[in-house]
Amino acid sequence: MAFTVDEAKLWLINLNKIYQQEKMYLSELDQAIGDGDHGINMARGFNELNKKLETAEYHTTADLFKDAGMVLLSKVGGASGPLYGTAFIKAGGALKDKEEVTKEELAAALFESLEGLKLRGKARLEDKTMLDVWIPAIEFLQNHPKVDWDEFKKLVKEKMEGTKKLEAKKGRASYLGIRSVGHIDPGAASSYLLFVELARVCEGVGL
Amino acid sequence: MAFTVDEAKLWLINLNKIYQQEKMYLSELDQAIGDGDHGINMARGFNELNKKLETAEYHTTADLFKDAGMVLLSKVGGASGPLYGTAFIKAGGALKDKEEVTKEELAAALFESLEGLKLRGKARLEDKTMLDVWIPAIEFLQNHPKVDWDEFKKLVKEKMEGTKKLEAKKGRASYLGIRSVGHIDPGAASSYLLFVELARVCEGVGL
Amino acid sequence: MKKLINDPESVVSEMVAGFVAAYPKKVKQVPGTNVVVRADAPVQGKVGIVSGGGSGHEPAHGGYVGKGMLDGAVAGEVFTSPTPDQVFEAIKAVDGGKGVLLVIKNYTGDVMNFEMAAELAEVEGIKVEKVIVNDDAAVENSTYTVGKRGIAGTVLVHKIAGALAETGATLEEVAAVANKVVANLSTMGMALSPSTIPAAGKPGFTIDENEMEIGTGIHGEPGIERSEIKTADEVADILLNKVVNQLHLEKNNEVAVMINGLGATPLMELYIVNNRVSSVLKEMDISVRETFIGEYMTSLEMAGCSITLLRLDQQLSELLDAQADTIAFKK
Amino acid sequence: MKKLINDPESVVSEMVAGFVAAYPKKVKQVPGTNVVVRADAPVQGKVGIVSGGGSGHEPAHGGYVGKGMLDGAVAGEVFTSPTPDQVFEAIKAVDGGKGVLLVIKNYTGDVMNFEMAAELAEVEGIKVEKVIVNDDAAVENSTYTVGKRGIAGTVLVHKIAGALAETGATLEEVAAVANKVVANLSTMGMALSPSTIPAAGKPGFTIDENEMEIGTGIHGEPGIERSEIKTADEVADILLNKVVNQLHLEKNNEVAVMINGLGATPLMELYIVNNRVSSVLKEMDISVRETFIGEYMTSLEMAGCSITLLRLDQQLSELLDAQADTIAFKK
Ligand SMILES: Nc1ncnc2c1ncn2[C@@H]1O[C@H](COP(=O)(O)OP(=O)(O)O)[C@@H](O)[C@H]1O
Ligand SMILES: Nc1ncnc2c1ncn2[C@@H]1O[C@H](COP(=O)(O)OP(=O)(O)O)[C@@H](O)[C@H]1O
Ligand SMILES: [Mg+2]
Ligand SMILES: [Mg+2]
Ligand SMILES: [Mg+2]
Ligand SMILES: [Mg+2]
Repeated sequence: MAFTVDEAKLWLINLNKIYQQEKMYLSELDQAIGDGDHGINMARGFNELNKKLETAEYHTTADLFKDAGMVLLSKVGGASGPLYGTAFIKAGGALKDKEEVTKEELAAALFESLEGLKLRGKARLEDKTMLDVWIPAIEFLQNHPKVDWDEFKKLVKEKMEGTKKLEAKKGRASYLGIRSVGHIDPGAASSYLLFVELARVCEGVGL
Repeated sequence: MAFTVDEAKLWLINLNKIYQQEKMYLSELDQAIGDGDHGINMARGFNELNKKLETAEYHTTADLFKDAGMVLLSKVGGASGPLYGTAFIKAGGALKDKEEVTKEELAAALFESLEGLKLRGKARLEDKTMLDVWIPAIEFLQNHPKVDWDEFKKLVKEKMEGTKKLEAKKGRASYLGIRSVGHIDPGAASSYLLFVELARVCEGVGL
Repeated sequence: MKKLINDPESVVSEMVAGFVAAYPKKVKQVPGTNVVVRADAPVQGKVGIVSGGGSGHEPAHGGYVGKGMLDGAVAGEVFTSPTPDQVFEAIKAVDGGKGVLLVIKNYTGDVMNFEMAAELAEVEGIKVEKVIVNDDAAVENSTYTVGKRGIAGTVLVHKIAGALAETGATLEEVAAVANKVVANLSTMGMALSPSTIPAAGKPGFTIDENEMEIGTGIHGEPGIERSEIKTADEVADILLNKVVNQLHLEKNNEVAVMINGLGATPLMELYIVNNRVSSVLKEMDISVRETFIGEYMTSLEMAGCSITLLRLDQQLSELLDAQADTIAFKK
Repeated sequence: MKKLINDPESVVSEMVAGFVAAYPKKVKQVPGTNVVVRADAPVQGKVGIVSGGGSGHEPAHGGYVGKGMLDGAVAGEVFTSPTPDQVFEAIKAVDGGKGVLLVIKNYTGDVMNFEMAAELAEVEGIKVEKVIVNDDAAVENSTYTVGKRGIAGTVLVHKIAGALAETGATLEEVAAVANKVVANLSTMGMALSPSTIPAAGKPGFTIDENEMEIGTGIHGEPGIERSEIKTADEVADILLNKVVNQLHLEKNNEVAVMINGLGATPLMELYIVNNRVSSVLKEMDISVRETFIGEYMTSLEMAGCSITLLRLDQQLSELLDAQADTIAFKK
């Protein structure tokens, strides 16, 4: 079984639904330790992406991801826009013109995304950012030849919740210093949602 | 028995206490149909007047009233400042250099005050202003050779309360039009307090 | 009540002191008063212009003292007309020998206090003229009432009368042009939230989360009517309509527009209101010479706005365009 | 949430449209974007200066577009950094051949989006320099964190860099003077009430009737610490102290002062704050060349203020004094 452009599309379309649903939740997380727009940003960006997906046709996941990255880059804004934009553009770049993507290739592509995120945002593990979900998620995918998606979902959930105890060092939440402790990082939460939905799609095709 | 400069002073000193006490009440009346400062204005003006009275010496009620008028004029502000200021200046002018003042002379002096108020404010009976207390009050004093002060107090109270049903034609309350109905006019209330206190002082000397 | 103040009793004197300390090259205080005049007052050979009123309308009126606008501004207590002695001090401080014009907003208190000051000045031999500004379209005019209030449009009276005074015009000419502005001026306001006089400690009125007041003035007072809260476009239409009708504006008229914030309304929202105003005026073929958007005449921290239109002719246009160099209004 | 808006989704585009409609002689919009540039952009032979950020800080940044300050301003969504494509459009629209300086407030989002735009511009052969403004004294600087935020002092970076750019200076020179301003600039803010992002519908934080937040930024976010509400003088002392220490100010230093309102705080209160600030600086023998009081960099309808000091030298003083003709800042 493989991850095709249809699966990629399904992932993003479902993600849009999820971000619309969780718009207020993500914004509330951001109100606690940021400026309160994260859910609004994600919902706006993915809504635009969804519109694009409704009309455009893609032959490769690479093209789809690159385009998705461009839309997110120009519609999300804030800190998360360049980050999620970069992530998809990098993944697209890594996949070249493959029509079907194996689990290893997908993991490798997402590793490139992570490298892009690190380069762009200069954050490190435990800075209380989306990286606190991304880093363990990608590690897990790369270290498990056969992925137990339930395990994976459990892991990202744990890591997302783990940001609660951290003091922020990057992003707006860092201005709060110690007062940032006790709240889930909004970007970690949106990344958690992204990985859970990826797991669902992969499960569906038995990846 | 007569109204001397001591009685005049007592009246104003007591009035200050009353306006300090009723500052919030008068301002609340003004919040309902005006801009909410009437009690603040009266309290500020009479407080200044009180300070002046504590140090200055007066030989005639005329001088006392003229000075009181000047202080009110320069410290009350708003619509009520020029009105109360004018009232006292005119009364002072009418009393000339008399040391003792009979009831007739006092009534005549306050009639001059009323004329001053009318000239300055151009309001008429039932415009929902302090005149709705002043006009019947002065009429009563002039028409009763021997004043029944209890009757007088009843009358001014009635007239003050009577402003409730009126629609304002002058002052800030007039901008509310029909919405001004149902509220006591703040200036009528402060004038009511002024006349009640006058009655008390006059009763005390058996005027 | 949450305010950055020290003592409700001293807000006006501290405000004036902090204002004068900020702009020593532009203004000076008449000692012992809450009167602020041009640093170079009195300007010889120029008609002096004095305005003022209660405080709480900042930048009015001190912000408009300077070349091309006011010579002096008198600050009363919060929302309380200044007293005659203070106005008289302002008149004396700005009289440069050509007389003084008093620009008075039409409130009983302001009119009486400024009138008494004018009487005092005349006794001292200073020529004084008065112009009463009554631009508030919310209030009906009637011979039995005090008539319409003066609100934000007053700033344009300062601007244009001030510009003419700079040219060396006579007191009569300056008064005449001020009256011409008043005759062509109309404003209508609304509020989303009330304001609180520091010494009162609580708001002038209360208003529900889903309500607004139409036809509010600038003294924290309730408006003419209350309605359900509406969109910016609907609000703009209501206010603009009233103002356009009041002025009997017609196709090809030229106007100046002022979208004035009452205190707490973000500029963002005023721009959104102007988006509607400018497109409606365009549809009506009314041309806009200049648009002013900002806080020109406030009501402490009231949320809301007013829309002012001034119909222009050749003379008014030229005077509107003339240079002005004040703290809050520069051209 | 009570706002004069039509639709939370379209506040920015309607705002930009209403803004441009108001000032057609001063600014123009880059079609299809929320970018506003000088009416005469690109100015040939002059370094272009572009700034911007999330919306909700009006008059920043569109209000500072004009002669002597910015060439272009990019408006993101409310409190959300603008995207690289929009910033890139601004760079292209203002490049007059001498390159473009980006003035960026130090937020992760702003930095990343402007950086990506700079990368795009360099690909197209446009020379770009960046200056990161981080004047917020409330935040500790550390190599492990993102460092201090950029807040109200940014306006003085626009002013001084803009003045130097007008003289025909090179991109490197303009960037250098901007960095010099940043090195001598410090701001500290506080809030009495929060602000509400239209699309969020409720305030960014809640705060009790008797509390205030010290060290707030300009994005409706909570501050660094919460305390009992204090008097204007006490607040001024806390903010000023922090800023004076941050800059290591000494006797006989000369500064520019900005008392910035965050949105809902009346000018009256800002003047009262300045009354304290000016007298404390006088006592410290620090001389004030110029004081700016008003709403320069707001946070929607947040109540509160910030105090900015900029230490001046000969060059900065001259550039501060130079002419500027923008909508919100005129000299
Ligand atoms: N330097 C960074 N590296 C990685 N992620 C970051 C960084 N800075 C911020 N983030 C993520 O972005 C999220 C905030 O995004 P968002 O609210 O959309 O942008 P903004 O902070 O500009 O308002 C944070 O919760 C965090 O997870
Ligand atoms: N033209 C007038 N003639 C007589 N009394 C008036 C007139 N206008 C106003 N008043 C009185 O003044 C009172 C309001 O005084 P105050 O609140 O101190 O002044 P302001 O209305 O300027 O705020 C009104 O309640 C009314 O009784
Ligand atoms: Mg955010
Ligand atoms: Mg009143
Ligand atoms: Mg009043
Ligand atoms: Mg943001």
